[in-house]
Amino acid sequence: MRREDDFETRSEHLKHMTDEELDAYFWKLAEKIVDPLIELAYYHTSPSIERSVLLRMGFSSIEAKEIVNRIEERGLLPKGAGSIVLKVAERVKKDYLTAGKSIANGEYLEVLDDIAREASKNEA
Amino acid sequence: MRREDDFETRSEHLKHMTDEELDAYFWKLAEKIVDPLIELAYYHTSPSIERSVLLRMGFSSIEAKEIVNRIEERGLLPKGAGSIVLKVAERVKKDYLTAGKSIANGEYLEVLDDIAREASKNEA
Amino acid sequence: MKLEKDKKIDIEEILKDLDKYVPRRRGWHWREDVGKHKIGDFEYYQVSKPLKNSIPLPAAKHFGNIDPQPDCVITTEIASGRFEDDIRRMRMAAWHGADHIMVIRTLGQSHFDGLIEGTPEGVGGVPISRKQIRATRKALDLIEDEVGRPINFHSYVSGIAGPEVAVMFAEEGVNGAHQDPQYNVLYRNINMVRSFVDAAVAKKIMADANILQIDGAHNANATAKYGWKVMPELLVQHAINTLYSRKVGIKPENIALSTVPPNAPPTPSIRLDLPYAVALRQLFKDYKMRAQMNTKYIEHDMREATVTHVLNLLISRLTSADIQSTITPDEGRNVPWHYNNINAINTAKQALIGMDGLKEMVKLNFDGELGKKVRELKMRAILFMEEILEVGGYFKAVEEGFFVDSGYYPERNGDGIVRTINGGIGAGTVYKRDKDYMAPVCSHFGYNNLPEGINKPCDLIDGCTLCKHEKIQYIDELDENDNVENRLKETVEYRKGDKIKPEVEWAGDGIISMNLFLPVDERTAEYAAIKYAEKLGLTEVVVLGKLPMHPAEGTYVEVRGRVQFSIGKNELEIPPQEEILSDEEIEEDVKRKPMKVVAATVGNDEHSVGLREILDIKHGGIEKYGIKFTYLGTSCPVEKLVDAAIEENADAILVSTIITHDDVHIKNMKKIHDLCVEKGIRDKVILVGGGTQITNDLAKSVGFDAGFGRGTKGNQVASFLVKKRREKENEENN
Amino acid sequence: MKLEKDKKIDIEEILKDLDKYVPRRRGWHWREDVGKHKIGDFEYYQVSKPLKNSIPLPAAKHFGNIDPQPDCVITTEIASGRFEDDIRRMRMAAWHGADHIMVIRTLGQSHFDGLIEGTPEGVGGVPISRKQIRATRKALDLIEDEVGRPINFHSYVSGIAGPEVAVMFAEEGVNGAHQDPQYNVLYRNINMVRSFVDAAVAKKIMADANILQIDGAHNANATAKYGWKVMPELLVQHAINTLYSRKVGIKPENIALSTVPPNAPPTPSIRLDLPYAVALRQLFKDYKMRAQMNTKYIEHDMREATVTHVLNLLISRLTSADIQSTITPDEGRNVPWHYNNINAINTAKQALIGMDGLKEMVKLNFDGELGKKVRELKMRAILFMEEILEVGGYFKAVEEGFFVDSGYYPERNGDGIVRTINGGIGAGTVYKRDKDYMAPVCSHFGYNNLPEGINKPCDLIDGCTLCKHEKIQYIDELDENDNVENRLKETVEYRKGDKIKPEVEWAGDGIISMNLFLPVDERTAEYAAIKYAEKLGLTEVVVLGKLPMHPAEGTYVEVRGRVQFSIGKNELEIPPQEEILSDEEIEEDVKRKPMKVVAATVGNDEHSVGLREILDIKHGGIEKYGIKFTYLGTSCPVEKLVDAAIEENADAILVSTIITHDDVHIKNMKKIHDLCVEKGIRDKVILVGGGTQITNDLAKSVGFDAGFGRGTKGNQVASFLVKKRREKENEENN
Ligand code: B12
Ligand code: B12
Ligand SMILES: Cc1ncc(COP(=O)(O)O)c(C=O)c1O
Ligand SMILES: Cc1ncc(COP(=O)(O)O)c(C=O)c1O
Repeated sequence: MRREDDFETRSEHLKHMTDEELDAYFWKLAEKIVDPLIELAYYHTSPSIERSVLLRMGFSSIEAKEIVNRIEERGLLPKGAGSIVLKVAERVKKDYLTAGKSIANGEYLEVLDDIAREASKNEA
Repeated sequence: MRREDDFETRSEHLKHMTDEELDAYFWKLAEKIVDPLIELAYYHTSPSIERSVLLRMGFSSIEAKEIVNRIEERGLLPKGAGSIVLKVAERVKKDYLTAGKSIANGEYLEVLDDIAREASKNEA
Repeated sequence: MKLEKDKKIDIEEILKDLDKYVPRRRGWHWREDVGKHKIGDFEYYQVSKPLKNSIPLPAAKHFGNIDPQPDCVITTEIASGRFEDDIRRMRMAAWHGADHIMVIRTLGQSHFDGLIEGTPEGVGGVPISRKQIRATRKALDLIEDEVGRPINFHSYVSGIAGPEVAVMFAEEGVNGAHQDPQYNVLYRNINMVRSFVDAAVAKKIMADANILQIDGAHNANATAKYGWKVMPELLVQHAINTLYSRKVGIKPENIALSTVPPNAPPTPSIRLDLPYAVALRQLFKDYKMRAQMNTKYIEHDMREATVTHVLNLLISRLTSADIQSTITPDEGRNVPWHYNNINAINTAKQALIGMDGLKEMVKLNFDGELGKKVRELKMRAILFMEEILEVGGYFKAVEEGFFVDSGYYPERNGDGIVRTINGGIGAGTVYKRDKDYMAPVCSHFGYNNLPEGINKPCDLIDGCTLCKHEKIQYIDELDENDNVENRLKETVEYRKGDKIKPEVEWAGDGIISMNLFLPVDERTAEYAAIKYAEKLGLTEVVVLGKLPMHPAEGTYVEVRGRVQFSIGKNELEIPPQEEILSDEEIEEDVKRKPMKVVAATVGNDEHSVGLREILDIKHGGIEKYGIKFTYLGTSCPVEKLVDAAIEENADAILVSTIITHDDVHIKNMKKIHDLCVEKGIRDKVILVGGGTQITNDLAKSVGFDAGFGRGTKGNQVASFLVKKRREKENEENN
Repeated sequence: MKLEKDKKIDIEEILKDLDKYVPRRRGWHWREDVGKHKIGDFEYYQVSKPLKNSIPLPAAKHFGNIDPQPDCVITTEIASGRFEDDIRRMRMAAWHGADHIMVIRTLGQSHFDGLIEGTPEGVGGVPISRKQIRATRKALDLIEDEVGRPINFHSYVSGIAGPEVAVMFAEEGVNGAHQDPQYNVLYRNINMVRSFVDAAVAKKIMADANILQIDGAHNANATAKYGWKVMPELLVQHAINTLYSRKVGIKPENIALSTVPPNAPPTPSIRLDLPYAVALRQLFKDYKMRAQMNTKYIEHDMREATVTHVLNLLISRLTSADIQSTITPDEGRNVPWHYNNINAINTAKQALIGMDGLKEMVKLNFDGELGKKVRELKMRAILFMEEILEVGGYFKAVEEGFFVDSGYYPERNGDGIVRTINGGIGAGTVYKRDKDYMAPVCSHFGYNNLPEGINKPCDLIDGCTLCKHEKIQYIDELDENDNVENRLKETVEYRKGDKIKPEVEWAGDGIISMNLFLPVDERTAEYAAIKYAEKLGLTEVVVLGKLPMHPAEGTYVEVRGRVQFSIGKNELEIPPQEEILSDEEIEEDVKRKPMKVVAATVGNDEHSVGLREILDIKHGGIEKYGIKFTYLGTSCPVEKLVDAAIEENADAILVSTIITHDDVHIKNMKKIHDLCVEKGIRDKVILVGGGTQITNDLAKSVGFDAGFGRGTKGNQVASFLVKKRREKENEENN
């Protein structure tokens, strides 16, 4: 889009404002722009976010990557990779670090599949 | 001479002055310092000054140097090198540039001596 | 491990036991305000705590070697591509006053979907890996102790792996980071939904780790065709990131704006930049300002870059700066070289200290143009946001190319950066969290369906790495060939051995530069300069910059090239540094047997200041020790000086000769020596020369006994005289 | 004679017929004020008439190559020792914006009792002789025409021959001069009575010739141990000379004060210098300010000198400056080199233009510290003068060592410069004028017993040289060996022949400098740097400066040395500059046969600005000529780019590669070439690379058809593409 500088006419409605009013209005608009973005972030996640959860849980970056890949493939990322790892651990009765490492190494994939199946059933 | 910074006490008499008064006083003092110097310059001359006169009369720097030396040796500088050259020219009936050049070359020294003798007679 | 001032930092030592290293502190550190404060003879208003060890500005020697440190944090950006070389550079930087070390990341890291591990070599920066960060933090911890001031370590939490990087930084004690989802969108073409979603988590982690967050708005200045036309948009970019961070939970004092004076001469830059800087500081008064210098207009010319830098620093002093970032003056021509980091730091230190307390004497004048422009900028930004909302919000605005358009908004030029909501790297990788979404860790942002009764999420896993450092997994190297150990082996002889080789980026790179004025036109000069460098034996010669002095009269050229050899320390004959006698010993000896010298500046040299410093008691000169002197004044004929020495039966002749044009200094010293020989006193009298260009070697080469250069002190000269006299006495006795 | 831009000034030609040369004008010239004024996109408040020919700042290329000239006159000081080399330097200086060329005099000239004639070589400056002045003025007259602005030529009317020098300057069209009797007294030990008496005549001659007179107070800053403590005295020195000049008859607008900000960082220099600058401008509001930069604290470090220079320029902009004098940043380390004159001029131009109109936005705040300090300085100066009068006037005060004492007056340290009324050079040579004293010339000061009826004194002699130029006597040379003709013969091959040799002072001097970072301590680095320079073949190697980066990690060293060879122009292979087709011709050809290119920044390179300038019609790119392009964005894999070229059947691939670290740019270009060969399209497709570090040679060396560097324009690329396509078509047809 191209447009000439129409500042003079376009800013008519701002000219009467005091400096304080201008500043306040600036922040009000900013808030209107930012609020929906925050809302979006609040309810969404991503592979990197989930890997960051796994890192915090004590997995290495290599493990985290593998684990998230397998969980994402099965559509389970919306549940949180951390919670899935804990679930698997519970089911296979291992501590979560061992369980997670195993997932990274390609084990317990069937457990993941189970969880995925149950989840889609729940949703339906 | 060594002295500690006694500005605070020493400047007592200036503190009540307005900015304008201070500035005016500054220039008044400057004038008191400069006036005697100007007076000195007004009534004195020097070899360089006299050479500068000769330069302005059309002599070369080499000629001017020689001429002033000869005039100074004879105590005639207080009369002005230019006026002496004119006097010599008059006496020897040459144009002053020719006369001056001759002085530079060591001619007409007797004429200079004459003028010097007359001058000292006059003074006495 | 502790650093010793006179020893190089031992990189191999740093790398040992890294798997066990725990950073000693977290979070950002501001310089300590010490209030109005006297340092040396001067009172300062805007300084911070002095350093324990530092290198002052060269001119400091005139002012008692003071090294006042400005109030604001000073940044240096380091990016050699090898962190092992960067560490040495950081140490140098800290000694000149930098306490914010920004490490630039390797070229493609923003697009790297995960963490990098090991220590591969970088391009345009270093790969930010845990090992690299940990080693660097460990080194910085040692350097902190050396300079006596906490050093902030900083890199970027951007790109497609932001949340992971944030975790690693929090774990490893990184103190500051750039984080701005808009950066990913505009300059890295990362999907915008992904960028914003990731950013919230990354910011939350930073918030809890007390990491200072800096935004990325400065990139628009560098990118835009007309840097100064994006000012309204910049206010908007700052607002979006700032408010986003705020809402995620970062404390206002940990949110910093990355702001650049958008202009440079030959524009009337201050009049354009100042209203912008003021508008920014008014609107964002609750936040911190990281003032960066303008980089857009840095060409090859270091002088030009320095002047613009100082004008940028003037803006900081006329408004405010919490962090003063420095960019190297060689930014426009290569990967910054070692010493140019230091140059930029010194420029900031020097100018900020020079302008200390400026605002006590100079006020912003809001009555005229300034006030008007400030309001106008704010209004333009407001209009920008109104239109964002009109088109349907941020994402829509990006799709419509609002950002980095080259028009002065509301003018629009239709050349903004366009990204689509479904486009870019990582598109389609964002998931809505399910009702039962759960993340059993601390510092997590967003919806988290934790079991009832759980207060601290990581109780579920018996502590997360942010609470229990020992849970962190350390990976050493993944690549057998491309790693620091291999690289270090190749340079060991330059770092620890006997070989000396010049460098500008990496140990042993062998690069030097040369400056030539060639009295020919620009094009000829360029080729002639390369030819000269090659004939002098340099390889890979590259022209760094050219400045036409006149289209026909000549051109100044800078070239760089690689030297093809190294030199061994044993090849150098370094005369041992004269050991200086104690004041008592000198006085003792002068009491034992009185000493007398004659002194003058010779020839037509009228420079007496240096010599008088050497002579006069008032200036700490040799008089202090009871040595008597006859000062023959300035422009003294050499004959007169030698005759005076004979007449006074002097022990020594002290000659000052400052002017060196056409080697008069050498010629005059030679004459004095020859005269002394001729007159038969050479054996009796000690000949000492001094002046800026005098060295001991030079003086000796013309028959003198000693020579003293720039910065000589009276005690050095007195000590030499006493020792030399003793020597002569001994000779006589034998 | 007229200068041609692309031809060197012909010194031999200048020297022809000098005996007949008459300067075309007399008197000083101020820059023309043009009021508020638009240049390019920007409005300026403090600029003067633009130049006809000039070289703008490097960054100007971003702003339409504008070269705004500040309002004030800009000085450069030139002092190579050979006026024939200085002339070339003056031409360079004028092209960068200097219009006040100060020529420094040779070392002993102040003590030379008379005029120097001929053209002997100088030391620390050139011997100021009529021939030298006339040749230089003649050259400057030509240079004036070339740049379209009058150039002020300036030297000193000091020393023991002041009145003579003044006459010669008036005769030869010198436009400005330093004249201050106090200078002779304090810094040249010339008898004080003689100095003041001479000065009156010298000043009177200057007054009538409309020569701008500058005082010598700045020397006290340079000389004093604590530059900043002499501020009260400086006000006094300025006042004495100013009032003396005024009383002799110089118009106030021709009286300028030579003033220097006395401080430099690391002191809080602005807060110390600003009150002084303000006090001065208040007291001397009727006079002109020649603001000189501080020289006292210039060490070897050019960066440091530049920063201080800019801070000094800030003082000028916060107060005022009629003349802005520049000192070269290498002042502290050698006789200033060619290009450093230009560097200093550019710093002044850049900073003054950058701070154009500063006072519209920033006001001095007299309420607090500033107002207080201004008053205090004035009072201290007043007290100084009170005490001068108390002790019996100026001469007595000098005898008592009032001047250049290192105390902050009224504090006194007892180390001032002492001269006696009967001492010094030329003592006893002053004569009281007799009653019949007479001088039959114009512009004479003082008692003059002219005959009655004479109005114009020189009527007595039918005109003096000031009225009748033809009466001036011209002396050519006095010394058979030491003269310009001989010197010129030695350098003719470098100036007019085929040989190219670097220089810094004199034609053919062969001096270059080198910059090295050595990872060792300062002392080792110094000797290692010398060794390196010697091993590279330089002789007479001298360390110019050292900057410790860290006591152990390394030292930056600059050395200079002499190259031992010269190169012939025929040794250089300079590829002919690509001739650019006209816009019409390009358009024509693209119409004849459509052209299509694919383009991207490759690898991980995100720098798109440059490429888009080459592509987009909005930025003057190739699109303008009808060339179609597919832009594949940033960080494009090379395979994708080549595949796109195949798919689109493109005529050319345009690659941008800005990052050069570890030669990625070279590697990526090579890959593209190889891929094209592999995929069988190399014959069909034209390969063009671009980026800051790309040269045509480099691109060709890796198999590309062309490479374009910094500052490329769309038309160059379009022209190349069209020509190359034609070439290919021709080849196919054969
Ligand atoms: C002050 C100064 C002046 C003053 C001198 C006043 C005075 N009474 O001394 C004035 C204004 C008169 C002046 C005049 C000129 N100067 Co001057 N001046 C300077 C300046 C700014 C500072 C010098 C100084 O005082 N430094 C401080 C002292 C403490 O340091 P120092 O001299 O190095 O002394 C130390 C050591 O060298 C050593 N040392 C020195 N002497 C001795 C002797 C002995 C026995 C020992 C043991 C040690 C020793 O110990 C000292 C203490 O640490 C320099 C530029 C600069 N920034 O360096 C130019 C400079 C020295 N001047 C220079 C020149 C050319 C001139 C002039 C011709 C004109 C001009 N360009 O200004 C005239 C000529 C004067 C003359 N006939 O000699 C040049 C010299 C270039 C060269 N290397 O050949 C310089 C470098 C400036 C330049 N680049 O043009 N100058
Ligand atoms: C703007 C900029 C950026 C922007 C780029 C935005 C964008 N969309 O382009 C941002 C902020 C994103 C950025 C990021 C980085 N940058 Co950057 N950046 C710059 C900067 C300041 C200016 C470059 C510029 O736009 N110049 C203006 C244009 C018009 O000039 P140009 O690029 O030379 O183009 C002209 C010619 O070269 C030629 N040309 C160019 N391409 C082509 C192609 C063809 C076919 C032809 C015919 C001609 C041609 O014609 C053009 C018009 O005249 C420079 C520093 C400087 N002052 O130069 C650093 C610089 C280029 N960046 C650099 C680096 C290292 C980086 C980073 C790694 C981090 C950092 N240090 O900042 C990241 C990495 C980005 C990446 N992955 O590539 C280095 C490169 C060092 C080197 N030589 O290896 C530089 C030199 C700064 C430095 N010293 O650190 N950067
Ligand atoms: C917010 C932000 N992130 C990252 C970077 C650098 O990014 P990268 O590591 O992608 O080169 C910058 C550069 O200034 C930035 O501002
Ligand atoms: C008034 C004055 N005269 C002369 C000079 C230079 O003098 P000289 O030619 O004696 O070196 C200066 C130097 O700044 C000066 O200020």
